[in-house]
Amino acid sequence: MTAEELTSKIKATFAEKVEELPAVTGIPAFRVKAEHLEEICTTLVSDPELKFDNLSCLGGIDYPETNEIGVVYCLFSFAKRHHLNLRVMMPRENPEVISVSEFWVAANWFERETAELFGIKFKDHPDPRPLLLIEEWDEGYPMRRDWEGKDFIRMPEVGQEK
Amino acid sequence: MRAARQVWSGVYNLILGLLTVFKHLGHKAITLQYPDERMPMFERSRGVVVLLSDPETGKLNCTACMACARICPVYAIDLERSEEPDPETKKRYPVKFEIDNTTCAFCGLCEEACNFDAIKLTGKYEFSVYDQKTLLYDRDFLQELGRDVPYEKRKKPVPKAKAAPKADPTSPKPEEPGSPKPEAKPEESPKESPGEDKPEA
Amino acid sequence: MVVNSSDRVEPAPGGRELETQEFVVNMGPQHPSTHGVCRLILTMDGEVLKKVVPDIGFLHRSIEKIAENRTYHQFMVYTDRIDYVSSMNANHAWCVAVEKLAGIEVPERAEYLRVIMAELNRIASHLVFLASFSIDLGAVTPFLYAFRERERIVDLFEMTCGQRLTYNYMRIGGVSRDVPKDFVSETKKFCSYLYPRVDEYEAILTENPIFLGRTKGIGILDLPTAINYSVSGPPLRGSGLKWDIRKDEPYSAYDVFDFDIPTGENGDTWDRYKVRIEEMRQSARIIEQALEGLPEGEIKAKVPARFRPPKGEVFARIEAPRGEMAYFIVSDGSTKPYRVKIRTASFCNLQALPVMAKDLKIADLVAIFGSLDIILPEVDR
Amino acid sequence: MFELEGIFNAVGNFLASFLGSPLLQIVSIIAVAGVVIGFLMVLALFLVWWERKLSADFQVRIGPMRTGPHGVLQTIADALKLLQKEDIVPLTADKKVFFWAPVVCFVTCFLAYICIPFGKGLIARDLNIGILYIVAITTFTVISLLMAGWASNNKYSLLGGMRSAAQIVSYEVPLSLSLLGTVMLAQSLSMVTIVQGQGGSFLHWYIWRQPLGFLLYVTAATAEVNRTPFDIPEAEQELVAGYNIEYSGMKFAMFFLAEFINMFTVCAIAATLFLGGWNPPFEFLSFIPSWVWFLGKSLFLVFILMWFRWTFPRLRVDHLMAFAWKFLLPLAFLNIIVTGFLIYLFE
Repeated sequence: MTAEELTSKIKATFAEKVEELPAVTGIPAFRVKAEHLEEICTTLVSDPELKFDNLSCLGGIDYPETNEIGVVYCLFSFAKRHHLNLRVMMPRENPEVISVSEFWVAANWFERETAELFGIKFKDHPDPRPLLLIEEWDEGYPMRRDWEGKDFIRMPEVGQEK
Repeated sequence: MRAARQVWSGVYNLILGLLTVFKHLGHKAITLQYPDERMPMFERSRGVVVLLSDPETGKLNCTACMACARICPVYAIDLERSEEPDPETKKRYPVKFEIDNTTCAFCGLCEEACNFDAIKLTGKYEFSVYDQKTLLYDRDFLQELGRDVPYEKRKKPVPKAKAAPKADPTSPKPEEPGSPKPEAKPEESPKESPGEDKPEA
Repeated sequence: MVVNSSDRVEPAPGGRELETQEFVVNMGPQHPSTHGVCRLILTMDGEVLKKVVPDIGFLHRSIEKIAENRTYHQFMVYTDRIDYVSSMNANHAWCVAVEKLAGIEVPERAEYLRVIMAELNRIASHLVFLASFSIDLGAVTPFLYAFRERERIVDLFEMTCGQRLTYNYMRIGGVSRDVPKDFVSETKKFCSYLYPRVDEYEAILTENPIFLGRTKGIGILDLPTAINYSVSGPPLRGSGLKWDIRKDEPYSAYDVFDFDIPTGENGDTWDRYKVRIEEMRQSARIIEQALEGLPEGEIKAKVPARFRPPKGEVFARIEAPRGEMAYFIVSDGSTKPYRVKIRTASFCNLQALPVMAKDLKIADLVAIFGSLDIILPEVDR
Repeated sequence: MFELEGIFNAVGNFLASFLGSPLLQIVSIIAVAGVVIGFLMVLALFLVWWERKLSADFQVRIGPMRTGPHGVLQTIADALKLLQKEDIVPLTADKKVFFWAPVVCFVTCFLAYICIPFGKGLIARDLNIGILYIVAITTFTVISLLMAGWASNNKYSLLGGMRSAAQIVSYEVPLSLSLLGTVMLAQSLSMVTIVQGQGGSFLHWYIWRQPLGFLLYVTAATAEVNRTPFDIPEAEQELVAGYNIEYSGMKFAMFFLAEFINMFTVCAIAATLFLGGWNPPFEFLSFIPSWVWFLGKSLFLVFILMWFRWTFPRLRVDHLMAFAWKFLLPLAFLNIIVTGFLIYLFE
């Protein structure tokens, strides 16, 4: 399916549950509310025309200015050869979203990584342990934009943008 | 019958493997006896960073334009420029030029950013020391290292093709309110440096 | 000849069954066959694995955080360190992503040079795989042979860009330097030298009955599972999917070259090995074609040193030797990326290890782990 | 001229001239033991060096070069280094067993040499049950490996010890059976008689009448001494170092040297039983001393084992057992039956 077809198909299927974003270099992008995610993912996986069988990438993104934190899902379909970019935006205090690892097992580690680096809670995650950081890590969520750690030094700006 | 063929194929392939390995007996070794023999380094090899100096005057080519310090991804270059230009060469020079080899990634970006043939990555790779502090190379040491390093002086056509994208690193300088002087430098650089080099060559 | 691990000797009538106990073995972080610092927590019943839990993060350097703190040019140096066995491909992925974001046209010669370098690096990476895989299975000699050939590739790289491991060769908009004079002839020589060498490895390993016993039917990963686990690269092709981003979503100059995508049938360890061996030959074919058609011209588009891509987002992926390598970049219009998410193949491939290794022997685990060709810095980033 | 038998006889006669008979017995036993052990130690050091050099050559490397010409003194340097190392005993180890395991391993590997004929008359004791004795005594190694694996209190070494026990016990059976064919031909268990039975040209060697037996023996023997492709007890990539993972210093060196001596033992037995022992291949070559022939043949077999090691991948543990019980054992029985039938037919 081409990007335009996919965009209209998604809009038709989910109506006001999705909000179209500017395309990510050709890939249709949509913004989804956290509470609709499970329903949308179910349709994305099972719909014979969409058939998103592969989670290519999952990552967090943080916007302290607008007090938003989000999860970006890069989906791909081997069956139909099309891409889709979904994102869920939440307030930065206690962000919580459903785990998609029941749809794509690959999400398991991606979500564990995002959970510990961004502080996003993934509900019903099958294995909610920290993945990359040490077990006794208690210095906050390092990938948030405003994070300050005791060993973290912002690199000096040598002669740049003074 | 199938079992027999399987056994035969197994035996055949075992022997094939043995013979393949056996063929290598007596071949010349590909390894070297390191401290006694050394691999010749390629001209472009990126090892220790050195500062190049003018073979004629013996002065550093560096004008402390900060291009290298700015591009360095690991901020290994600590650079301070002189207040006054050198009376002989009429150029600014670095008062302090330190490269921290413990963080240097030998990426070669500084060499590419430089418009004055001042900094170069050489093929030297043996600089292990017992004390980490001695890996902080200061200006004089870097100059000493670069004394015998041959380098091709930038000729006129080269800056056009190659330095064209590189002319940009210096162009943002006008934006810098802190250092108004370098404004003139980017203009001088492609012209001046070959001009200086010609008499020497 | 295969003894089923589930075969149990029934106790004699009236006798009682011997009690056995499961025990936990820590394989790693320092272990000869974990290829870096990875810890596998194995629950074993004798020699049989009951549960495998990979524990990663020992090499976590937070490269994504570093990326937010570096300019687009500077981060090129860090991409080398994500996957140090195939730095050229990591460089390439970053270039492709940033160029897509900023809409930079890359000169044709640069694209060809990138393809040549990426494919040479793919061969080098697969040679490292072959070396470590054979040593995992106990055959030590192919290790040295593979590294002998890799040495020649690395020499070609050093000749061109000056480094042997972290090349930092590509630049946004092109490549850093043109190739030296004798690069083309040397590379051609290398390609014709490579084919018989690959045959040599195959003579030692491919049909060797011991090797077959260790790899055939071991660690089967069926296609639906592979896709669901986001497994990519040779493991995915080994499971039978004819999928290669170079062919299916061509980037750089890959659409002009003619090459085959090798696939496996069963998705076992042997198939993954065979796919990589075949890919080496195909890569050599691509290099030969690229050298033949190498156009003259510029090697770098004009990209300012204070490069500011437009505000926006990009998701770009390439086929690295280990599989799909993708960058998701969010740009806020400044010289530094706002957010970089690096999707690496090893991260997803390693996740599938427990499925493949279940109820097999500890020796099989080593073979499967080797056949996934994990690079730990790429997993932890 | 270079036959050592005369020298030893002369020394014996010289000692006999001033020692009483019982004293002579003791002194000669000690002397013989000293000579054999000394020879074996030098041989083991040589074999370690040779293996390193040979593997380097197979792998287009150089190998040790620094200590002595072409690194010949490398193993001695290594042994000295190991001697100086701290002897580490794990805290939770079974200390006594941990200590005795390498000793048992080291001692048993020498015992087989009591009845291996190094040359004409060069044999410590020509036992009339020679082969039976050797087969029995070499199995002792498994006890030491099991001891080492158990006493270290390490999961990897326990797995290694268990593996080696299973492996050696399994391979002992086809190994012994493959020797039986030769014994049937020679009608004797005595090593000397077997060698004498192969006198004359090389056509009289038992390998021509026992080709299958020879192949079976070499295969089983490779497994018996834990060498690749059968080195699963110490499989580095799986068990790190197997049973000897916790050993360091001289204890490790004892395991290490014992391994090489064991390798020479099985090769010496194969040379004696199948390749005519000390007999030259042609009559006219008999001016070359018999021990040279014996050593040459044994070292040739050692070379083959090393060649195996640097070519083949490692078997998996269950394949290994299946190979012994389902493949080697039936073939060994077949060999015995065919041999017996042919002997009955021709004699």
